[in-house]
Amino acid sequence: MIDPAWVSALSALLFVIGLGGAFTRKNAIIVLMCIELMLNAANMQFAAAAVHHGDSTGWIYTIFAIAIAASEVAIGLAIFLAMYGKHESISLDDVDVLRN
Amino acid sequence: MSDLKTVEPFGEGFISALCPELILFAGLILLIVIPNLGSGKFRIPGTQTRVPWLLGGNRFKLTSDPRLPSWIAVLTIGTSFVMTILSFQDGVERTAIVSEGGTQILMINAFSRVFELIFFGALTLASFACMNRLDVKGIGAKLSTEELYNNRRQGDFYILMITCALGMSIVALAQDLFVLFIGLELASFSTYVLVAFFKESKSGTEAGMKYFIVGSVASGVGLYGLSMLYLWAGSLQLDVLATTFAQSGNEALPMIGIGFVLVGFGFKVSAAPFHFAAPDAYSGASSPVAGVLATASKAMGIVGLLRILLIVAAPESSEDGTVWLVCLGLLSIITMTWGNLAALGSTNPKRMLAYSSVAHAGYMLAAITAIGAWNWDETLSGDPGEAAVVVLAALIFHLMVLVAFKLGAFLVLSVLESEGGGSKLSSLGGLAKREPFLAVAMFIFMISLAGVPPLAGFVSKLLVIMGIVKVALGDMSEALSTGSELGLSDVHWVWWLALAMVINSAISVYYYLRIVVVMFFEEAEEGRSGPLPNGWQVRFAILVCLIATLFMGVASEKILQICETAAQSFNYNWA
Amino acid sequence: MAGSSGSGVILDSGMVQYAPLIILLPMLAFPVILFLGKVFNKNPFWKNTLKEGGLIALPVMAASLIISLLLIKDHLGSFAGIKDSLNILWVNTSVWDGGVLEPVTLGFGIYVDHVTVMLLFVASFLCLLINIFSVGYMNTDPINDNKNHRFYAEFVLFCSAMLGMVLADSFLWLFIFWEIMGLCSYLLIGFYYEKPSAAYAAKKAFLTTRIGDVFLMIGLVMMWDLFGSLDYDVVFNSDNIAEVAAQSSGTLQWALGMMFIGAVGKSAQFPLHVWLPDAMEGPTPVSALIHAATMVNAGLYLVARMFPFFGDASMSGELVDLAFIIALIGGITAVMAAAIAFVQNDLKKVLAYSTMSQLAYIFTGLGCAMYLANTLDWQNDDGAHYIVIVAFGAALFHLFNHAMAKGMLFMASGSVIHEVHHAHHHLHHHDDNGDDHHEDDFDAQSMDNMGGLASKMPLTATAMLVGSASIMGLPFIGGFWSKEGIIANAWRVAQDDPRFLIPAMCVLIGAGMTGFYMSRMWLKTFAGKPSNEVAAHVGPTNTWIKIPLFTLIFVTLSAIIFAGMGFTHWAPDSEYSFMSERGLAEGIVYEMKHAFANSDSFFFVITYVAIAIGAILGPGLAMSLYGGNLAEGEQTKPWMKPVIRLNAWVYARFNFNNSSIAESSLTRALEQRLYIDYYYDMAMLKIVAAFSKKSAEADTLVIDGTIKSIERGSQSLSTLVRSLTTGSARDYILMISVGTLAIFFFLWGVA
Amino acid sequence: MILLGFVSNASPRVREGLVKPIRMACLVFSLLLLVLTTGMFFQYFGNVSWMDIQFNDYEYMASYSWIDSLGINWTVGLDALSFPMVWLTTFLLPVTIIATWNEKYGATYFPLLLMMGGALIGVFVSLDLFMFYVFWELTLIPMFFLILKWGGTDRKYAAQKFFIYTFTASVIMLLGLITLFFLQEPNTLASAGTMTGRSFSIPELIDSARTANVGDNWFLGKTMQNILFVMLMIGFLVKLPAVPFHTWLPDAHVQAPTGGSMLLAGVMLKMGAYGMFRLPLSLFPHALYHFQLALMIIGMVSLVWGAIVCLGQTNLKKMVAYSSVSHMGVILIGIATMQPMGWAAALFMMFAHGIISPMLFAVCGAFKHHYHSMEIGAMRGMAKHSPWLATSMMFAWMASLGLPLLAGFVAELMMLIALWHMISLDGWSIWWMVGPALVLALTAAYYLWSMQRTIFEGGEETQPPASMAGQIIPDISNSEKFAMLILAFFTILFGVMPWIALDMMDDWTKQIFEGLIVFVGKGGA
Repeated sequence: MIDPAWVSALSALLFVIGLGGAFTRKNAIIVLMCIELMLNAANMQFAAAAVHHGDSTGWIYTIFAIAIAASEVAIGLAIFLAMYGKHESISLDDVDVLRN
Repeated sequence: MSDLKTVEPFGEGFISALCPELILFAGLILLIVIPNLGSGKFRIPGTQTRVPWLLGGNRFKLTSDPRLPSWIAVLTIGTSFVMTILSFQDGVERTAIVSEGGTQILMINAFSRVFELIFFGALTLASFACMNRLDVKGIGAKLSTEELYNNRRQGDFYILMITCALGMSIVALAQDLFVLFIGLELASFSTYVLVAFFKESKSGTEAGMKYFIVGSVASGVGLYGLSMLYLWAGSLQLDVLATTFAQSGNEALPMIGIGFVLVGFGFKVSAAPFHFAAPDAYSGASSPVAGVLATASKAMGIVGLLRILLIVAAPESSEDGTVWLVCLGLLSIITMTWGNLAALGSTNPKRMLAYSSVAHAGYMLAAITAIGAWNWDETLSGDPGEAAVVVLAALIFHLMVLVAFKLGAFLVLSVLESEGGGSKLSSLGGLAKREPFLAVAMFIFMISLAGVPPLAGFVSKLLVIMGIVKVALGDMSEALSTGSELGLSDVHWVWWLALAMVINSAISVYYYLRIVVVMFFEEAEEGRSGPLPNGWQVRFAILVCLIATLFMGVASEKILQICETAAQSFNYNWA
Repeated sequence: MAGSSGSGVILDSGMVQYAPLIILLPMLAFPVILFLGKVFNKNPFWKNTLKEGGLIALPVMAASLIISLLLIKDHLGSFAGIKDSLNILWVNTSVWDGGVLEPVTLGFGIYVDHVTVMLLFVASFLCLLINIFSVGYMNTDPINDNKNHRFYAEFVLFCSAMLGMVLADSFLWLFIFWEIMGLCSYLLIGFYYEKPSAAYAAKKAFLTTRIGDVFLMIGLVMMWDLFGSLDYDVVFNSDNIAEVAAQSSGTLQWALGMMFIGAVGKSAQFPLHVWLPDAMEGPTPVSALIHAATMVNAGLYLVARMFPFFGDASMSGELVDLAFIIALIGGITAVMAAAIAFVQNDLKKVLAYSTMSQLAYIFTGLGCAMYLANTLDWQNDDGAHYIVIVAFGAALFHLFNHAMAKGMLFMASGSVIHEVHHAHHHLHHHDDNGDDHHEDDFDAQSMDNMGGLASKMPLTATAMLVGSASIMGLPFIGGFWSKEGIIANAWRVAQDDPRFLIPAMCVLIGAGMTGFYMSRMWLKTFAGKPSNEVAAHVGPTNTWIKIPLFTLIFVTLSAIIFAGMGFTHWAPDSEYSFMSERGLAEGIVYEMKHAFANSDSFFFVITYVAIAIGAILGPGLAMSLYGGNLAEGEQTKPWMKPVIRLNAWVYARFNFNNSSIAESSLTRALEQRLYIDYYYDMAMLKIVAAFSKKSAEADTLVIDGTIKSIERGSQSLSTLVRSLTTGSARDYILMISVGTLAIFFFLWGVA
Repeated sequence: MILLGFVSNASPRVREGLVKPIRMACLVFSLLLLVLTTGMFFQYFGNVSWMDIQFNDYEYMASYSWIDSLGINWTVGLDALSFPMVWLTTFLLPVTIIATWNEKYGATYFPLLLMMGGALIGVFVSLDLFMFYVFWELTLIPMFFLILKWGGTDRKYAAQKFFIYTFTASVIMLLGLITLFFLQEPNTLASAGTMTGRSFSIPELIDSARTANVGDNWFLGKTMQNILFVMLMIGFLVKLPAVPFHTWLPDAHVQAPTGGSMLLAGVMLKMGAYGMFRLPLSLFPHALYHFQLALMIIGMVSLVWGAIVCLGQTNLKKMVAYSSVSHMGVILIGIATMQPMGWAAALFMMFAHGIISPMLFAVCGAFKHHYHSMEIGAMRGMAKHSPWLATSMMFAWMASLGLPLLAGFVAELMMLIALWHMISLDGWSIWWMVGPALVLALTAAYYLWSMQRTIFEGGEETQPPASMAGQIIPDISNSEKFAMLILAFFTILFGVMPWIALDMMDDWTKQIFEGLIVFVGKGGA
């Protein structure tokens, strides 16, 4: 079995990629995907920790977190759709009516 | 430590213990069902027999009333509010909802109940005010009032309000950080949608998008922090975490984990530099929703911060002061100064209120910093709990009264918004002539926000400053009374937070007064001189806020006692 | 609460309990006249019968005079001074004296001694006479119609203040009434407020005296600190003076010096003299009363009040410098004012400079007396005692003589101006209603427009003649007696202290100059031929004006009687009684002998030199330049004929062309008042006003500017901060990441 | 009676179209208050001897608990320090109402004045720090509106500046108060709060300070005294206002309506001085000595700078405003002399200036009203067509420049005596005397200068400003006349018989001086 530490390391990597992606990419969908990456990083960490501690709640946390991520995507996509309808763009940089 | 009553889910006493939350749940169901009641018939498959099952079809007259969902929501949240108040009647019974294994999931005590009061109060008022607020004209679509009323989204809006309330109350009750997180996400998702609710407008969708995407990043960071904590402690139970932290809290893992969680909550309370989406969201969202964000949602973030900082990373568990103290102190100063400075030049009243809300977050962070600083010097060992209770009570009181005048201010703006204004300072012009009641109310809210006595805002700010000063001075008074010579260098540095606070309040007066000046002494904009849109509900809500602002300023004694009880029940080591 | 205690009334004299009435009556008349005047303005009864308040003021002043006279009667005998007959606690507080809290009281009371009595008589007597004069002068000039209530109200207020100042029992109350006099002077100079020159003069008068008053106030404060009180009782107490002398006689000298500056301002001495000539913008009765006879004497009175300090044995020799300064200022002013008077053509201005000059004489006299008192062991040595008392007395006597004579001169000049004005009006405006007085450039005060009036206005001319003679110090008349004393004493002191040679020379030369300009004035006005048509049509004056002139001629002429009665010995609050023990006739003889046949050859010479300069050289020169015979057919009173004839003779025989002198730069400088006013004005404008303008700008730009720039700074900071909210969600996420990283590294470092 | 503050706050608020009854009601109400306080002076209500009030003792004291957990009580009382100020406030209220009888929007204006008066009385009667602060800030609100609604052209700026400036200073003062609050020994004072263990009660604080200031011991220690002193003084100095914190005042005054100016100058500025006496002076004797020089310098600078700037003004009201700055310098110097006499002088100055300055501003207001301009020299020969206004102006000006037998003189004289006494006693340089001396002359200069160009001159053709060419210029209205007469009467009354008010002030300053300095047993620290 893989040492949970490696999983943690991977999740840290994922998290950094996610966070980095979130503020470097313009496309809202890709940013959403990066956020999903961050959530998944957390999920992996939970899973690894559950294994590490031999504690089943970690798995429950993971499942819940996946559910949260799923609803987040749903809401996100809905909002993006609405936004596209009005702004005709899903580039984060183009949408800046509200500022200052 | 008073008696702790434990209740298992759906066990004995469950319903009475979680009465307000269950009411909310029931209300949620009703809200989904009732507006859909109609002449709908169900065709039994294979036959032509249609059994009326009352769902769908042509709605009944009553159920098609566009105001029905709001009434249901108001009644639901209002009832929860009343039930919460009632639970204070003979002191809140301390009740824990435990899992089968005996781990505490939710905890009902004065602290959580007081926060529920804040949430429910804000949401009730907001829902009530929205009752005749949704008929927005001019924002994007050219929908008539009737069309809007018939819009099914009426129901959706209030469903989101109730889920928001539900999520928030879970945050207040949670004893497990993950449960807290789930509640937080529930409430957050609701608010994301509420912010973006006016998808017919550019700004509505944009605000929703920004709030959503930035919020998601923040909660992603927070969740990752939680996972780190879990990795370190093997549990996210608050008490377990606290015990573990006391043993090995100085390691990198829990530190960084806590730091990341801080980011998640920091976004909710809109602390700098996590506040950026807030002004956009506030100005894009409808005013009552913005009001909810500025009050209830902020209070929710504060609960999270309190839990994580004061229970988990409790100062009493570390040896010489708290590690996050400097960090939070800096954050608080940056936040309050940033907020005030930004508000100074803002010409959009909603953005201005948003920035002012950022500044208020700074004040609250300062208060939390003060609590963390209580045992800074071992030579002056006072009674730390006493000081902490004072600050915490002040903080709770502050959040409470904030509902009155911050939400009130947003509601006044919402009336203007109904005629398409509210996003420019000049649209407030001539308000005193158009509707003196609103102008006077707004004036009271503004000077209360600025902290002018004898209004609630003054008392709350005073209390926070008092708390900070008390902590900063420790028990210097004792040393002084024995004749020792102490100077400013003997005062803990959190005292300077108090100074920053008062100076910031002084700055803030400038922009609050500007609104007053515009309302009273500038002419109305072109085409805005007529009477304002009708709607007694929103005015009633404003009136309630107004009375609360005045009442909690002049006669704060009773409420202060409640806050004190709540503060004491937050951590039983202090009582 | 009301912590006043009216107790402590010591009744040494039956009259003194009524003394406050002397002050109170006119003070109460002030609002009465003002309000009645306001209400009944233009009412015929008020205007014609009550003379717009003049006939309310008159009985009040008469009552004051009567009470004063009764009070004086009680004190004519040997010293029966009443100190603190009444005590009202005015301010009641305490000071920390480095260990104990000492109670402090500032109270009001009445203090009467010979100096008081002398000045009280002068003040109340002249107030009444000038009141009578005013009725004749003010109410007959249409320009004053419907305004006279203001005049009379301010007039009585002034009288009240003057009498109060004289009667007050402490330097504090002296100062208080002193200031109120200043106010009245201000108001009355500005009576014709529409004239910018009057407004300017009023302001100048108040400001200039105010500068002196500031020093006076500081002097008072210093003195208070030394004695813990300002009551005459306390500060004149020999023991107290000795105590102060032991500690800090230098401070006392400074305090007295400061107070002297106040006196300089009030009595219009160099360098604070500039206001007095301008003050002639006021109505002539005002000039007569305030700026010649009474208020300007306040400074002298103040200095005279300092006598006990100089005279106290414990201060012996300590205050010599101050005495010198007093004498010096007097000497300088005497010559300077006289020189300026040479070239004045305005009748009243000549008199104003004459006033300045004569007051300067008195200052010199006082300074010398102070010097003598301070150096001689006069309290034990009888000879020295006599010298000191007479020196002091001479100065006070000159004050008396000058007040009477100058009051008369001003009234007479007023009557001249009045009639010239009327004549002018009659000649030039007989066809319109007579309201417009300012339309043409005719100056009724200019001597160039007069001449030969001796025949037209005999009484006035007589009064003028007597007054001038008194001021000039013609032998046997009025001021002669006192002036000789002053000159003699100046030289006596100069023998002792060579520094005093300067004032001594000054007063001697000044005597001659006085002779010149006074003669010039009289001659230009009354002798010679009328200089124009107007002067030829001047008529005699009215009865109201005649009464005071007549009275004063007698008072002035009877100076010899006062001298004979021992006025000079009595006035300095000595133990001498008013009627000298020698009796009147013997006294007069004694005075004569003393003056003209002094046993001391030095003083014998000085006397005759002074007479030669003042009574022969000065007038002689004037006669050779001005005047001449009256116009054909004009007759004058017999007693003036010799003067006119003498003048005609001298004028015919010795007339010379003085144009080279008249056009010299010195004359121009004198015409410009030695440029002193000019430089003062420049200093005000260029330095004070400019500096204050700059300060006002600095206040707006720097102090308020700091506030404003803070405001602007925070606004621009706000813009900066808000510009960070770019509107792009990416940047927001970036900021969150930055924050996260910051926290990450911070906590990483901590852990 | 003690709930004066409350009562007048509850006075009728906005009623459109009911100007006359409201105006009358306000007048009657304020007159009632005046009768009440005057009655108190003459001891009609209870047996009060204003002369025998011991240090830290109060008459008509009443206390009700307000917020127990914090130790906040509704405590009010009067002593010889506060009573004259309360009387002054109640006196000025009806006078102001009368003087501005025809102000527009009367239905809101007069109640606002009353509210202002209520708040001011509240400041003076409070014996609880919290209450004191509440009323302190409460005074801002009516004044803010008075300036905003009835002010001049630049009123928005002025009102905001006024509000923010003084608010900033007072929040710093508030922090000082709170710090002081928590430096008390916990649970020692009778009215300590249940939650905080400390009390806001001023009498109890002063008592404990007095007990603690013994020998070498100082209440809270020297350093803390100094720190707190500075923090409190910031609030008071700005309110006073002292140079360099004075720039809000000219703006506020120039823009404020007459009634607002009258109350602002008459009473509101005195709040600063009152606060100094009530708190820092009573609590921190060491700091007082420590900062004596600083106070003296600030006082001198205010005095001289105010006067110099006055001379450079061309706006009548601005000049009067700066003269207030100058006069407030007198108060500071009086305090800095550390002499009971100097303190009494400062108290009397507060009182006298409180009568004189409303008259100054009433004159300014009438001037503005008549000539639509405040420029000195825009209008000359006023005496000709407006003799009442001219007389009032001259009287007020003379009173303000310290003419003897008018109220201001007594204070100035006492201040000078005390100052010189201090100079010679403590060996200060005599150059300190130059400032007041200079100002005595400068004050005369600027007042006379302005009179020369307004009342006097004009000649045959009195010059109304160009904007008023051809109009007949009326004299001041009867109500204005009446108000001026009352003010003038009291100026004379307190000038001739200063003891009416001065005796109790003297008594009080002696008490406080004994209580603080003599009790400690030394003259300095």
